[in-house]
Amino acid sequence: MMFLSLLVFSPLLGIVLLMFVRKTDERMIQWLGTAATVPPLILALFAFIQSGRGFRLERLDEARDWVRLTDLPFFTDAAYVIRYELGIDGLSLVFIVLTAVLATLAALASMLVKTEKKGYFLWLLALEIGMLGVFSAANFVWFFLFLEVTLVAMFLLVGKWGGFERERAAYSYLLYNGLGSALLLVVIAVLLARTGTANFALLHEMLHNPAAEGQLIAPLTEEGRYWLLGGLLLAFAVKLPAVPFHRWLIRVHVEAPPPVVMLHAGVLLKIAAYGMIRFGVGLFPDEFRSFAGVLALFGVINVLYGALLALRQRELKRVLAYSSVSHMGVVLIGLGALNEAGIQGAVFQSVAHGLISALSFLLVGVLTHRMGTTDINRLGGLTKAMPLFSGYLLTAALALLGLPGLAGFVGEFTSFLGLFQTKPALAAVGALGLIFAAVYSLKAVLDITFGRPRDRQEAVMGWREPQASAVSICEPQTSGASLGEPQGGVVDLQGKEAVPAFILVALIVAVGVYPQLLAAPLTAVVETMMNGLGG
Amino acid sequence: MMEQWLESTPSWSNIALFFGLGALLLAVVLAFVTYGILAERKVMGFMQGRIGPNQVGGRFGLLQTVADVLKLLLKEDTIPKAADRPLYVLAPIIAFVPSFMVLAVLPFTDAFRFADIGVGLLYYIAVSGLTTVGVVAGGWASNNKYALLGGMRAAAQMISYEIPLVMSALGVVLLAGSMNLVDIVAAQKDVWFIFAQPLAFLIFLIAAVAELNRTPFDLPEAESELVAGFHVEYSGFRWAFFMLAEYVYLFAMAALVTILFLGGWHPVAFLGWIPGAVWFALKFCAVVFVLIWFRATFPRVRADQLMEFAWKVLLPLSLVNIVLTAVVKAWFF
Amino acid sequence: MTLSAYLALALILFCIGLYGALTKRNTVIVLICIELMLNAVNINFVAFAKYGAHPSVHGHVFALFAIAVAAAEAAVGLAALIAFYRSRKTVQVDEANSLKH
Amino acid sequence: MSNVYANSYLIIFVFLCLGVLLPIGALTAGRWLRPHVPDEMKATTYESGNNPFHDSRVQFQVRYYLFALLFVIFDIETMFLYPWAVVYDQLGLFALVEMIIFIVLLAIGLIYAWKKKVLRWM
Amino acid sequence: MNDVWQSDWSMMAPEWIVLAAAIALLVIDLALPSDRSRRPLAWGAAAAAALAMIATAAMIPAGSASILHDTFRLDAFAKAFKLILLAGGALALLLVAEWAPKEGSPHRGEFAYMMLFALLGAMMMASSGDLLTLFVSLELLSVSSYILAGLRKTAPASNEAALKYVINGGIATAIMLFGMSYLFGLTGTTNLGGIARRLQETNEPYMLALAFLLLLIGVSFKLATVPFHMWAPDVYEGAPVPATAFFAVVSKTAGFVLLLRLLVTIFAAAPAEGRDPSSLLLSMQPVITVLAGLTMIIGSVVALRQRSLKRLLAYSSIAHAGYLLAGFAAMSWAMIDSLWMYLLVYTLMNIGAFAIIAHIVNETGSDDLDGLAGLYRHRPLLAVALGLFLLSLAGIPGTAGFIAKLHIFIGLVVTEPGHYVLAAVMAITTVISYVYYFNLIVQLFFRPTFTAPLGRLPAGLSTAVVLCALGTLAIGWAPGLAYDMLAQFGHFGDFLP
Repeated sequence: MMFLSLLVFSPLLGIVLLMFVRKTDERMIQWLGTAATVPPLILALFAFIQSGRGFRLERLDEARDWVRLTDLPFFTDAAYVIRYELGIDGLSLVFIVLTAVLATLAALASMLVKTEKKGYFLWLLALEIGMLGVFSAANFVWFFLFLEVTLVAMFLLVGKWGGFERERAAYSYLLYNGLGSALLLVVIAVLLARTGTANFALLHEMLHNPAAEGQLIAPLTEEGRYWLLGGLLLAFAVKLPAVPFHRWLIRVHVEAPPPVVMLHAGVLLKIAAYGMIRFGVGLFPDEFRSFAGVLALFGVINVLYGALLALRQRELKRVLAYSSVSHMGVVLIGLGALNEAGIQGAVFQSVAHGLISALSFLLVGVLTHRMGTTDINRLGGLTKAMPLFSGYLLTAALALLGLPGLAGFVGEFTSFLGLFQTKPALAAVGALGLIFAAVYSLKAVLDITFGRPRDRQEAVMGWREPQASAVSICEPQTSGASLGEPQGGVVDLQGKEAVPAFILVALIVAVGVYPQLLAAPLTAVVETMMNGLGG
Repeated sequence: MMEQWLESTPSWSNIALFFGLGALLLAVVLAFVTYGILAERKVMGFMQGRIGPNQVGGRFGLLQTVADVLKLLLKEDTIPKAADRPLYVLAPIIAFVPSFMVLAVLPFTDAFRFADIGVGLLYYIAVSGLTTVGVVAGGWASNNKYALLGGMRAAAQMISYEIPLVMSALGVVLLAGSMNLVDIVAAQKDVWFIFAQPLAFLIFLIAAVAELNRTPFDLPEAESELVAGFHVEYSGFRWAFFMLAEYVYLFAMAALVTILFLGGWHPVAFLGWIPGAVWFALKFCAVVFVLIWFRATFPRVRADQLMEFAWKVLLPLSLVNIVLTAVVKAWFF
Repeated sequence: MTLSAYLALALILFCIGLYGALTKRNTVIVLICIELMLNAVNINFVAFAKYGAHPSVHGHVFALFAIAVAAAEAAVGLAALIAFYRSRKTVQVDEANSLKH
Repeated sequence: MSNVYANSYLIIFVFLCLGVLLPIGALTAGRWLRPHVPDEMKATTYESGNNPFHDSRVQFQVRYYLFALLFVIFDIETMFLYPWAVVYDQLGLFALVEMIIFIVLLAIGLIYAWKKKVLRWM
Repeated sequence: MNDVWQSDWSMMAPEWIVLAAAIALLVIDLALPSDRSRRPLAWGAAAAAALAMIATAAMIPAGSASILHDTFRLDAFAKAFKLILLAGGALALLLVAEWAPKEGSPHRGEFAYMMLFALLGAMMMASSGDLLTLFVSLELLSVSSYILAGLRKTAPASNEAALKYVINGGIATAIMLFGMSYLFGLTGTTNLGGIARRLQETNEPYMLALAFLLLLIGVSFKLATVPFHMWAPDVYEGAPVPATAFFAVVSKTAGFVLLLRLLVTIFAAAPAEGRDPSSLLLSMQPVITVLAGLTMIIGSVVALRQRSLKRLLAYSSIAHAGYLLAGFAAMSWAMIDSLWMYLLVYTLMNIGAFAIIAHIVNETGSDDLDGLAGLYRHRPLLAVALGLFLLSLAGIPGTAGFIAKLHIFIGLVVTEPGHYVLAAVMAITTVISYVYYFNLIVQLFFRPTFTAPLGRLPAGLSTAVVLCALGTLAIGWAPGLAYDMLAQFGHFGDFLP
């Protein structure tokens, strides 16, 4: 059964084909690059549907020998064998589908990227492989391996195709996430060294089955487990990001090209949530309990901090960036609640925020393209010129603030519900953030859509998009467009752009109206985890 | 006699004794130098069809050298202002001391000898090499262009010819199986090494002449080119010590050639009733004569010829000699 | 007694050499100091070979090899120094500073 | 036997002392006997009657150093040959082969220097 | 002496091949007229190294044995590390073949065979069972290396590099030799195994500790680790690029060979002051740990400021030496395995990087960072290859560097108690190293180009680059290839005599 490998590595086909396309043939590149994201989408949807019809996902597991670190006689046969292992459950499947969907949409939205398109799509596809792999891995080493693929791909995507301060953002991303990864690697190495395996299931067995504990290569003390979990949580907190570590996120959101941010905000941030649930709750349930309070506290801080700062921003990307911080706080809150509702809420929130931020940044991309700026001060009254766009933007804002019936609501509601059950006081404080969310999202969006343009002249004349000017150093300008008028003038969403936006809105509504869509595959997983937690 | 003393426990009386004997040898050597110089002048005079010294000390000028030495003793001692004073003063001593020290290991007869060390030959070579330092130091300390050039030339020459010298002596060591000079002489009881090692002997002799800075290899002191070489600035007794060192080396080298190749004190064939000391003296005188002869007959070589001869002819030849000797010894003995 | 005297001598020589090698500016002196250190090593080897707890001829052999290697190193060192002098007209170590950042 | 050893080196030491004493004695004696009339001109460096110019410690031709290097190398090589020669009788054929290899390597070194024109004096 | 004749000389086949090739090349170089190209000589030398590698590989199945009174050992360790040394040497020789400095390359013949001599020294070191052979072969390597560093006779930088190398190397040699003399004094033998055995009976802990530290300092020179790392950047920058590659790879490998052979063999069982821990080596573990940590930190932090590519790689190699030393400091069962793995990988990725840098230096005459700018635009394949090597050096998964680093990591935390601090330092310095490696990647892919486009990669360099890139990728994605080979060495069970 090669299904999962096929799923993860199918974009590779696109990469190979792209290599043979001439650099200048941008239409072909766009077409091929987008097409390459379709096979994983089909496969992911297929798996999703099948699992909804009762297909047992364990049957998709794959394993083959990869590295045999040692065959010293005093170790058991399976010790220190790192295998290539893929395997999914409901939790991963949700994220895989999210990834596949957003990847395709991002590829569609990438038509606005004009420079070095070939390289861009190569790395975009590599990023997709990495993300799919992260969620499909059933082995810690391979999880890490795919995680680092996304690191490199993101670095290049941000650093090369980003805005004016793109390299700074890329380095910022690299350093923070590198440190997180390094910490993660230490934890992985310790686990691998002490247990002799990196497979999730085996690890779980080793750590929890008293009988299997005898097979440990070296003992894992109680204290040691706390350190391991602490390391894990810290590593993922950097990648989430929790508040003291959030600066890289702001930079990346602001500087990265919008389609890449779709994937970044949509999927990459969620890897941290996934990791916390999968490894934190999954492997160290008992120890996790004592960290729950801290997590919840950080969650609340995130929510409030992000929301308050978002209030003060006058730049749409920055508003969205801080709102991401705020929303990832909700994920932490859900985890900190440490009950079924909380964890389910965390996952919901992850998916919902993935869809919403993807929509927002899709629109940001269009906005940048049309107006050359995302500065709220310079924009206003777009409803007249771009009614469709304004509608979508408003929908995104409403989803963002958690309007019932849209996806955001389900996640936030369940998460807070979970926390109210365990730590009502914290939850009450955190809920303030939801109110702020309403304020900042509406304020920003309404200013853009209905508000009076503050500096109309400049807005229309289009002040030069920094991205274009920065690129022009490397590439002789092919058209004079970016020097004068904003490209395309003030035109509403067009067919090709409206399709992804429409799909996203549809999904947001679908999840909001029919949460069972997500809850169904999750339930079993979450229940298993709750059993691990002992209730 | 010497053997008993050597085997007695070291003590102060031993030191005194050795001191006395050493002083005796010193006297002998000084006497040799005195009359060696005279002999050289006489022989060269003879070869050039003139008389040589014949005024001071009778018809043969027997006191000529003594007078020369006295003159040197009374000469004013000048040290150039530009010179490096301590080194300038030290240089002649550095040059002289090793020349005398090497005598300690040379066995003149089986009775008349001094130190008996296993690495005698190596000791000779090592200590004699130190003189180069004195020569270079003298040339450098004088701060004079001629002197420096002479000193450098001397150093280059001495180190270049030391290699073939050492390598040719290796043939002798191979045959004798020892570096102890007494053993080497003993090994020549039947066959002198000049016959067993003719090639080595030739190389050794040539290299020895060069080491002694004598014609035809006297470039460091070539009067016509360098005024007087490394000791231009020296006068009086300081200069005398450079000269003394040179002639003591003449003594030592002649003795070494005798020991290594001419069978030391061993007699010729049936003439065993003549004492070893006489034999040694005879061979020694013969070597000294040959060296004087060289001086009278050979023209001086050019600097480039000198150096290239050492490295391109003597060195390969001595390597060949070593291999040949070793192979022959492995095959036939 | 004898042994420790030799060892002390060697140690002192070694330290002098090390001090000189690390502090002197003139490369020739530095090279000589290195030779000094190597000679201290030879004293050690020969002393141990003669008076050590387990006397053995290996010490002499080692000393011989050390001498040879020291010679080779000195030869290469001088060659490097000459080449350096030709291009920079100095033999001071601290003037060998063109390779800094 | 060890007495012979010690006495031999004692003798060498004595010779060293004698060798040092003689020049010191002779030079001291000379100091009493010889005249001492210092003069500015006497203390100048001799340059065949010309006034000395420049410092004489000039940079030397590199070939001097090259020969010095060659000397160091070959002199050390002989150091290996001597012990070998002394015990050659006891070692037999193997030592011969080994030493021939050694000498051939040495010869290659010499040929190398020759070919690279190191041995050219002028 | 009969046993000398009857020794199994075929065990030295790789050494014979290298020696014979070196001498043959020397003679050929002398005989060839001076206007003939010396390029084939370097190719020949590379072929000889490859041949010796085959010979070594052919001997893998044989058990361990020793000849010449245990001065020459052929155990799994020797074979394994000789393979790496020979691979590194052969690849570096490919660089030599294409060496084309601005002033012309009059000494390419010398370059080839001096490198072979150095390689021979390194190989002998891997096989040494005796202090004497260890020392002599180390010096063969060192002295040849000094010459290699100074081969650009008319370039002041090269002269300076050679001079610094000689001085520092000489001091280190003397220090190490001083330590060896104490070892000899304590035991009266120079055989490594013999020393180890006799040391168990000695009761001179201070002298022994002194000897250990002296040896460690001496070895740290070869490794270019703290406290003896300062020579490396200057020498790496000044030396010709192929020589730099050789130092960075072969010399470093040889240094670790020395470290293991010398310190582990001798001190693993040597008594220490006090009975706990029982072995001197273990009681010195904190010292080594601190040195490893400092090396990693200094190497990676100082590398951040470099503009010269060679200098940057020099500091990076210091950092890598720190990682390796950390693997050594762990002293786990995985120690030799992980060092072997790391060195193998390190050889591939480093030579690959140096090959491309060699091309840039050949073409532009400078090794400034700017030379990389916009390489992707006119030589995309080259840029991608260099990017791959840099990612591997940074230890990004998917490349060989990750696997090797992971192995060392595991070694660090597998012991009880684990070296968590060292592991953390290693992790953090790795992240710091991301900055300068990615800085190069930024230059490669993001920056506009200022220089004239580079010419095509010559045959030797492209061979090296292709081989290294394939190796880096293959080990990155299918580490089993390398681990299968490693398994043949039986985890170096016969390492201790």
